[in-house]
Amino acid sequence: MSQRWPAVREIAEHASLAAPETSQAAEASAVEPRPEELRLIEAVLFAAAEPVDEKALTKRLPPGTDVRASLKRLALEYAPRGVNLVRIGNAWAFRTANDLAWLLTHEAVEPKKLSRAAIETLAIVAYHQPVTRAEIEEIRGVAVAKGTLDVLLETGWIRPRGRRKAPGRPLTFGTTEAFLSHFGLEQLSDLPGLDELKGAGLFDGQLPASFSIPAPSDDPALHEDEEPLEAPELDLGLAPRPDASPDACG
Amino acid sequence: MSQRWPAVREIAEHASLAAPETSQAAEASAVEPRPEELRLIEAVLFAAAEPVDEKALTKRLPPGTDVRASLKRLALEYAPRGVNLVRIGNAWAFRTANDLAWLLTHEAVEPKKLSRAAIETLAIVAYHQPVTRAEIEEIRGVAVAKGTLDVLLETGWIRPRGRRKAPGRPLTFGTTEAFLSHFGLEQLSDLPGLDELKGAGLFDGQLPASFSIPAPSDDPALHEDEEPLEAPELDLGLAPRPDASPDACG
Amino acid sequence: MSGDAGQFLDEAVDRASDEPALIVDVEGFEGPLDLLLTLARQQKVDLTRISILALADQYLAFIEAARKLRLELAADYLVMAAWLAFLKSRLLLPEGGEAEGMSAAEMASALALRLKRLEAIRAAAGKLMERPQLHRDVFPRGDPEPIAEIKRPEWSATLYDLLSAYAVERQRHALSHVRVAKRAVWSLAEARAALGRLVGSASDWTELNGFLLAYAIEPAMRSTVFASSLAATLELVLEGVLDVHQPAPFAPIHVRKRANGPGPTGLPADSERL
Repeated sequence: MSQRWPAVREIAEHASLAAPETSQAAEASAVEPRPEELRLIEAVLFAAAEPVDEKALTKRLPPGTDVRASLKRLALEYAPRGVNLVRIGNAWAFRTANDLAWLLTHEAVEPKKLSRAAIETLAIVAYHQPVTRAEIEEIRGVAVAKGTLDVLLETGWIRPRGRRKAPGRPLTFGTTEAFLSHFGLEQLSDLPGLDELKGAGLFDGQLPASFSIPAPSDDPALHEDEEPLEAPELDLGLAPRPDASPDACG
Repeated sequence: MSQRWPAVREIAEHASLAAPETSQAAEASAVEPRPEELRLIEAVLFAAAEPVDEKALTKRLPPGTDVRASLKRLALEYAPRGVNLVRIGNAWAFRTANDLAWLLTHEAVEPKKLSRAAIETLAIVAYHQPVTRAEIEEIRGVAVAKGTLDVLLETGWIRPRGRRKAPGRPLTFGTTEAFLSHFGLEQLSDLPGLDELKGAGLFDGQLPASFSIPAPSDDPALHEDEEPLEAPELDLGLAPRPDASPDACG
Repeated sequence: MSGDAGQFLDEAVDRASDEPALIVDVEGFEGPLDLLLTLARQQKVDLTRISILALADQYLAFIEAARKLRLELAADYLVMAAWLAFLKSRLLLPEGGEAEGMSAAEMASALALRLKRLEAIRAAAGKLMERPQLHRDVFPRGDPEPIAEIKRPEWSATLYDLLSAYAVERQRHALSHVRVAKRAVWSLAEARAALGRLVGSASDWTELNGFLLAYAIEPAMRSTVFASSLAATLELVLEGVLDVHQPAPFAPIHVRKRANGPGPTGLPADSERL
């Protein structure tokens, strides 16, 4: 036993050797010296791979240690710190403070490319807004997958802006400020018109005479054939940015 | 940014919510409240499995935090405790106090037994770095078995750091952060017995002029007589840590 | 000489007495320098004041003894023996006036320095290994809390992507919308409903074309109406609503309501009539 539990004096010598600053620090912060068992419990709980229960802790500490009282004192000491001593069932462990979870996350930016369908849908929303899903489908000639709209909502570049006054009252979509800033547009009317697109060689000229593209506008004011989104139905579980959608009701 | 760093007030609220005892404890022990950044640093260092370097720490903390000063204060606070904050090169980590090994036999892992040749070779690399294999052999007066270097590279304590600008362009070896961490050294100049070795002027003798090293240095910057490892030859299949070697090419 | 050698060999053996394998294995020494250092320690004086001459004698005697015992000696040991024999002869000769190379005294002190250096690094190695070591004496956090990785997607697309996607999309449909005039096609469902309505009014064989022509006013629609109706007719036959009859290839097709058939399904007009 005596081998396992170095005499208190010995421990104290070790401690002061290891940390010459100790004495001043201790004097400054507390009148009575900090009991050695607190150091021991700190070390055991820190090094343990899992929470240690009181029985196991008692076994590892010098006989006669009031483990329960020491744990309570330690818990109190650590409560204001970034690391807390917490009780988990009958066992104890150090854990980083709950309110600091944000600090222990690493936000990695993951660059992602939009799918072709998403870009096409986005372009149609941009030029034809306010536009419903059915109208997008009519222009594209294929169904718009739900995932495509979800992704676009996630980018924060489109938003539901109202409802069409039509059977089923479908949502109308429009672009956001984030859309303008991502694509370097000062205003939506900076999107090139038909002549400019032709000039850029994006249309090959075999267009019917009646072909036109709309002059896009993202004026948040609802159109005549739109009505506002109702507050409860706003919660689509889709809107990515809490700050993006509220404007829609404004 | 504002999203990432909750307002100080918010943190304070969280903290007092999480630990209602805080206020009394804080009042009792200190006049001025403990700065929030100490909590943050505690949490990050406690959570980490490996030492965290000051740069990485600075990135995780609110801009403007004096990380160095906070670390010093924390180290002082923890010095009398069972868990100490120690500096390892440019990194910091919590470790159980040196004098408590007897308490933690439970956690101890049987260390890999190094041969006498490996221990001596490690010491020569540590005290004489950067050092080539030929120079190690000259000091020991005997050939260094390839297995000896392999064993040391496997521990992650030494690494090839460059090539000596000399015929044959031999590899130069140096120690790693893991070496400092394993032996609890703050920096290489804390190597035990270094003064005796230096004082005795033992590094001159018959060694080439380039080998007369005033002080060992694990500064990853190459010495005048070193040149970088080439990328292809870097892949020795020996280097234990992928993050240790690239510095060598810096 | 040989007596000396035996004594030193014995001492060398004593040194390794806890490692029996080393008794006959001179390789138990970490090379000739290690052997020299071991022998030098027996002089129990500062290495810088050691008698290199005496040391050379001891080394040579050790090697001699080892050879008598027929121990295999590594070349390193023999090279050192040769060098020491040379040094010894130089040391024993009166210092001449030869200025070439190192003097015997310089060679001797260089050797002493090498021994001292080896001893010093060994002492340092010992101190290093006595330091508290991680996972043996000091411990890191046993249960680290991993940093949670939160991946935030950052979407990217260029204005060019956007505009070209729009142009391609619009162009594709601009052309298809214009060129493909909507064809008037009688769907199967339409034909079937029409047939059901018509057949319900006749119970004897009726020429199919008669019904169809009555229905299909526009001549342009005749072929599509005919095709759809025929298909619908066959389906109704399959369901047991109609009988169909064609006397000869390309002859007019006659249909009639089956005598006790269920009647065309889903057509309220018919069920009323039944």
